Amino acid sequence: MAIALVLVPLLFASIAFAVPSGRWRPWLLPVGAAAHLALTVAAVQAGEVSALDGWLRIDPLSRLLLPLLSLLFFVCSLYAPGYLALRPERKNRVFCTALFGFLAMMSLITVSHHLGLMWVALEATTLASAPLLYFNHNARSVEATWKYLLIGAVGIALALLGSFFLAYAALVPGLETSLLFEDLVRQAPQLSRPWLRAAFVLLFVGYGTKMGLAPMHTWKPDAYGEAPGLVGALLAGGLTTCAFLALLRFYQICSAAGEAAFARELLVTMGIVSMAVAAVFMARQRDFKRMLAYSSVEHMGILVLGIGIGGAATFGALFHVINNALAKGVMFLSAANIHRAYGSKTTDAVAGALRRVPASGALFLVGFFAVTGSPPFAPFLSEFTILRATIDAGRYGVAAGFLVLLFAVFVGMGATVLAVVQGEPPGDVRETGFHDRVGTVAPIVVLLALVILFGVYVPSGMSAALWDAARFVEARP
Amino acid sequence: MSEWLVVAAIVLAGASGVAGLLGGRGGAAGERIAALAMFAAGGCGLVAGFAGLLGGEPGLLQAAWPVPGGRFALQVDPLSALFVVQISLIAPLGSLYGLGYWAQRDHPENGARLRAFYGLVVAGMLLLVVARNAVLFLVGWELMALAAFLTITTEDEQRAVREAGYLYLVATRFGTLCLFAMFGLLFAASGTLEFEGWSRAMRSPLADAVFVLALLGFGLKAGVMPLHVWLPGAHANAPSHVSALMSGVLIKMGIYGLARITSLYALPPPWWGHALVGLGVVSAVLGVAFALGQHDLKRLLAYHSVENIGIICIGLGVALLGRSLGRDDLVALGLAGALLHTWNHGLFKALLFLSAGSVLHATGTRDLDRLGGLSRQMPSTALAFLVGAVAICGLPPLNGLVSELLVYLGLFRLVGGESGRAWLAGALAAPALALVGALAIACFVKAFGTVFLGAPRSRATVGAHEAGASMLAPMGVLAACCFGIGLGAPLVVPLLGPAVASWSGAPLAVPLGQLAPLRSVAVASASILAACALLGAWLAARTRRAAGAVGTWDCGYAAPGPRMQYSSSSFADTLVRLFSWALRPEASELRLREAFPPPAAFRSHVPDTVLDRVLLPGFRAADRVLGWLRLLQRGSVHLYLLYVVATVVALLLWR
Amino acid sequence: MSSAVDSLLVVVLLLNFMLLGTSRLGAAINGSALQGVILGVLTVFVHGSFGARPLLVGVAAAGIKGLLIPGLLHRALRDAAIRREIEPFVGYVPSLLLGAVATGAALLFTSELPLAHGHADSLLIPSSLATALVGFILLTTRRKAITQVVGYLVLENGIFIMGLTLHEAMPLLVELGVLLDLLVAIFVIGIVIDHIHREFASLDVTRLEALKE
Amino acid sequence: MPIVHSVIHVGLVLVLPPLLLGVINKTKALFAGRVGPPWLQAYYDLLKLLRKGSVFSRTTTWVFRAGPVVALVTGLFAALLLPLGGHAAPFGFEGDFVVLVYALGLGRFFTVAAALDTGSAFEGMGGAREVTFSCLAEPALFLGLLVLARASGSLSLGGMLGPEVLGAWASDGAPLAAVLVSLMVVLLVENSRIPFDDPNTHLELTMIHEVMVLDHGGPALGLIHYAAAVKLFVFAALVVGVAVPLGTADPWLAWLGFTAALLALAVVVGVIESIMARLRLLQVPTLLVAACLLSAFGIVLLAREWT
Repeated sequence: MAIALVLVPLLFASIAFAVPSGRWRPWLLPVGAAAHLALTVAAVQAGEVSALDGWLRIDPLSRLLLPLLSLLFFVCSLYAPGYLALRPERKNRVFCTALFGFLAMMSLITVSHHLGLMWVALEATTLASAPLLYFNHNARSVEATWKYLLIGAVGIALALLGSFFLAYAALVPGLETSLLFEDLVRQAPQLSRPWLRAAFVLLFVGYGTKMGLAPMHTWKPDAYGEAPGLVGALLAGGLTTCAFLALLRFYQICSAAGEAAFARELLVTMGIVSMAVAAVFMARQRDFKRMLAYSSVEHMGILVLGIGIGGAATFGALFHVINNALAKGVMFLSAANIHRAYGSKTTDAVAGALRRVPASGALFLVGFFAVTGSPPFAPFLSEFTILRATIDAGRYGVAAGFLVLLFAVFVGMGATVLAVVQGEPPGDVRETGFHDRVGTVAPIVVLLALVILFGVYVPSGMSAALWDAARFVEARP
Repeated sequence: MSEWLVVAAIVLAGASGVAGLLGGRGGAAGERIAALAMFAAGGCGLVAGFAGLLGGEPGLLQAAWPVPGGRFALQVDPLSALFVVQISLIAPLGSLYGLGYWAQRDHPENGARLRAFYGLVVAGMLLLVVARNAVLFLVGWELMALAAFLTITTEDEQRAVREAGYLYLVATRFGTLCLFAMFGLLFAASGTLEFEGWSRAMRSPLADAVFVLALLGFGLKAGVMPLHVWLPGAHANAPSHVSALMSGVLIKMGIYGLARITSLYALPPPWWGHALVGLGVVSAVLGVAFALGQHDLKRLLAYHSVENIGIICIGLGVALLGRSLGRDDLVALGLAGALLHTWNHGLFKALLFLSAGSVLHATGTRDLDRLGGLSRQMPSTALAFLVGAVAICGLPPLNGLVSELLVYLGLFRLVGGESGRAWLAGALAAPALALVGALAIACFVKAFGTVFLGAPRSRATVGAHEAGASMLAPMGVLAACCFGIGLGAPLVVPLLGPAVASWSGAPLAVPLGQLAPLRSVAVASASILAACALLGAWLAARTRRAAGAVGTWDCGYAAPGPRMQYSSSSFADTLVRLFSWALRPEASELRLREAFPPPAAFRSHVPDTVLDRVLLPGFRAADRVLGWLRLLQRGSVHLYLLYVVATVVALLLWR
Repeated sequence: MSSAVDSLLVVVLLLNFMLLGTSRLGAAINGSALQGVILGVLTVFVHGSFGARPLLVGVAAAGIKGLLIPGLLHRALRDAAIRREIEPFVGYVPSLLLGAVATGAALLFTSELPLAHGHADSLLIPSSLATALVGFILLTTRRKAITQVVGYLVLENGIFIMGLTLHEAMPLLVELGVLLDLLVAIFVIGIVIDHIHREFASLDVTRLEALKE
Repeated sequence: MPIVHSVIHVGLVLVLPPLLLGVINKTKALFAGRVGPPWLQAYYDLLKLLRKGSVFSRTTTWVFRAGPVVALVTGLFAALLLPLGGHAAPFGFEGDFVVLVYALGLGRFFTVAAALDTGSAFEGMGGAREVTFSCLAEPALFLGLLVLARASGSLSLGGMLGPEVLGAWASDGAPLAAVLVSLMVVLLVENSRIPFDDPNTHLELTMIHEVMVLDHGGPALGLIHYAAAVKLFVFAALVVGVAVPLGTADPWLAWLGFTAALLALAVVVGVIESIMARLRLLQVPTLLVAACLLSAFGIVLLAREWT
């Protein structure tokens, strides 16, 4: 079952590569995504199953994140045909193939329990997303892709070095080294402390780079700024979630080895640093796609902070992974529509989106309220849970910092979003002939409906999965 | 039973606008459905509210709500019922007013949207007032805040509206974050997010922090002086019936919040009472001082909301002092004064905003210096504004006097009976309240005089016509309510008894009737009214055969022009100069150097000191500092790689 | 056996300094290729026995790092038609000094850490860290895109050395996965370099600074 | 018996006020060495005005007619709240001082509104000044009332100006003296007497009260003059209540004593008007603030013994 999750998208990738006509290929995406979604639902129902002698296993964490990734990809794939139809001048053969490859690797990451294999999958996602970023084929997207590749590759290399450090930490006391997650967690208490801590630092920086945590976030604004909205949604919702999952794995090993205090201190500090950097770069930001990238940096900071606080905050952080992915999806896709409608991304040329493209403008504004954690929406619940746990843990300084930075981000982001959404469309904007179509708006409405649903009613199945995952992350097996 | 009615009201109010959205652009039907639905919601709310006020033990409607930390718990206890009544009275009137003021045919593109969000604001308020769980409260709170933002920015093609909207949104978010922290602290202190679970929490050392955060969060929504920055802009730029709803009811949610949180404390430390009274005095005095300097009618009314909130805070402060000094009479008088003033202010401020709205609707301008002599073209609006003005200054026949009298009695009893430092608050607050009363009279005579009396100062008032029936009816109802409370004080004030009892936790030792001279005030108001009517009739009869229409004598001055009349800035000039230490008025200097000076114009303007002198420069300075930090992202790949390596090295060394 | 390993590792360290010192791109590519081949040989030596697994990994590593990747880079170099690295940020002599400091730091770092019984005196761990640090220096100081790729390769080689000590932890499939990833990475980077060349008519990375705050 | 006293109270309120004006003018005339208008001149003016016809400007509305009416009604109502000569006020209750001040406020609101209604620059000027100075006078009045309330321990005017004041003079005379002076200043400001405003000047730029009623004529002007007199009576009764706390030994003697004290106060006002010149308008606020500080000082003195 787990293997099928990886092979089916690869199969679709090859079909997509083979299909000659550019007009029909995009429709493969929804079909492949639907198949993957069905597989996921079946895999999650099947419960604790493992394959390839323990290498692939569906544990509580993957049971939580796999449906999220698959659902996000499915909605984005519904958006893709409408979007690609608007861009007939761009060839989409490599684009569709890379998308399916991206989905395959993401599935592999969530189910792989062998940390080396997980590393290979993550490296593959970086390579698969390179052509996605380069879809616009202009000077700026080349630069964005180059930076993304180089920083990503260096980050991933560090992660590999970290994995080797971890394996070596088992070698020092003479244990039988293995990168299998279960073995590592079993051997955790005997691992040599210095190597383990060095390993965690390297892994944190490595996978932190892929997540886009500050100060390793520098590639994010360029990459998300220049990529099409669809790719931005997938990267911000999917890839960061996988990198966060990888980080969670190593956090589990660290806490199993009794080094939780060190890991938590590191996570909380870097969480606050990321939120601060996001707040700084969000103020007076004129490009609304780069603004979304910084918002993603901020939310990664919140996730890491949540894990660092522990207890109910872990539950909050895991819930926030879901909310963040969905809310980011809404923002990126509506931003893409607005970008198409105005042909520009900066607030100098873009204004009055509510009048020009009413549906996308409204979704963009409501998405902004959701992303910044306003109550009727889901991100509020997770952020409030994290805040509650932080204060309950007596860390008033961190809680105060958390709130001040949330406010700073809101001020910065609000200025940009309101400039885009409100007012009159500038007179000289050239007529790009783009207006809201069902194909480009319905998927966003689906995502937003989910964000509102989870804000008002958390289905019992999901909250059970969340509690299992939280206990799994916290528990000492 | 009343809980179900409130739920019905919430659903009806929330859904009232949706009908309008479906009704399509020209949908006049949508308009009427929305108004009808709002009236139905108001009806349910009124029944539930009065049931809650008069009824005995409030029931608790609760259901599981599968949200982390959330529980669907509603209760209409007397304190909430009081606010439910206020919301359910003013919201329908506002929506009825909207039919005429913001008709769908005049505003096809944003009419339906405004009604939809107007309904959501009302729904949000109703929800937060009866919520008994922190998460539910916050959902209601933010629903109200965001929907209010979307109503304020209805006409977002104008730059001023956008700026006011953004300022409001940022200020509301700051308040909401303070509430997040407050509820977090309450959860940490008591382990639960349920309101009734918190009374145990109050002995913990966090109580002071909770109070400060409550003051910040709720004070900001109420518009207490240093946190009032968003209020003038938002009220001036919103459509008038939205401003009426906001200043009449929305800012009272802050007062409800303060009352609810302070009611959790059995023995609050005295500095809380002093802080609230101090803030109240500052808000009242500076609020009315700023109002005096305004040229824009709706900004003037907005600053008056700050002043009245100050009076309410003084009342609440007296109640808190009463509780910490163990004086039940102070608690009763202070709180009854505050809560009654909340009702009264809701009524006469909504009346004033609605009449200002009809002036704006008729003349198209809010600038006092271009209006004048409107009472001839708009007699009913002029009368409504006059009733509102007399009520807001707390003058006898109307309701303002009753609530201010209760607060005065609280203050005088504080000074009279107390030794120790507590009397200081009373000794400072009573004269300040008197000063505020006099300044309010000055400000509203100016407003009433420059808009409705004298000769028209510009051509703006030429085409002015009286407002339609749908706009006058709500004003009539509100004016009647003002008279009702003013003359019927002995019937209305005892209604507050249960609310005061539920706030202080113990039943009232001395009923409100004995504590405050309600019957005498009613008799006094009635007698003044009757005497004026009699003497007026006599004078009218006596001067019926007045000589023909003649120009104003004006000491025989040959050709007085309308521009020579006292304008809003000249009328308040001495007072503005008296308060110039706080107001910092700006005026264009007139330097006449040469013999025949060229024509010059004089313009004076009173900026909002807190906003324009403190916050904006502060944000600009912070922005400059951030400017340099932004250099970190200079675009070179090498630099970025260096960051990664530096982080690794730093973390390894830090280990 | 360990003496042969140490001597090969010394050659690797020397190659590091050669890479830091050279200004000709062709020499840099060949240097990294040589380093790759040595690593392939090292895989067999470190394992001690000529079993099927180390032999296969060794040959694959040598093949990919020694032949395929340098071939790609030379083709990219030929299209871009540039020969020499213009003045890097730090200059050649300071780069060498930095390389020396890096190697010293690696030695110091490993001496501080408790080593497994077999590696107490061997050069394996310090040389892997040193090579990784040299890779970083190349990445952060050179202007040409191709030199940065060489820097990345050296970094990978350093990590590969570290991988040699953990033959049980890294099953064959994962080992090959890592090498395959490296190959695809360089392939994709090659395409991007080609597009950079077409877009900017030069491979000077400092030209790529349009995206900034 | 109290019914008789209430009747006398109402009688005094209706009849006595114009006489005060007569006494003041007679005193000023005496000082200036002229004969001056007869004692009852104010009554004659009133009767003359009530019989005359009236002229109303085009720009005025019903508010113009309502001004004098409300001013008179509120003045009379305020007078009913005050205890005269130790007798209980016909309509006293706890907190009646607030209703008194705000009733006078209502009168002021409509007088100024009527002034603005004419649309002339001079009336506007008068209105602005009237409102400004009353803003400073009211806090002084309230501080005074605070001291009285604290000294007499009662919250109703009946208690504050009643017999307890006699005891209060003994125990804390200084604060009461300070309050008396500040109440005197408030009386002079509110009734536009010399140091603050000249009642019978003809230069519009210097007037406050007179300029507000420029355009009134006939019966309306009559009502205004009568209302001004009643207002003077109210403030005088307040000052007398504090200055001369009459015991209630013999009610009739109390009434006589009160009337005498009232007339004596009128003479004092006349003397002040004769020996002082009108202050520059910008000086008035400073003097009023001084009055406020005086009564505040009274409170501090009172507070000395309980803290």
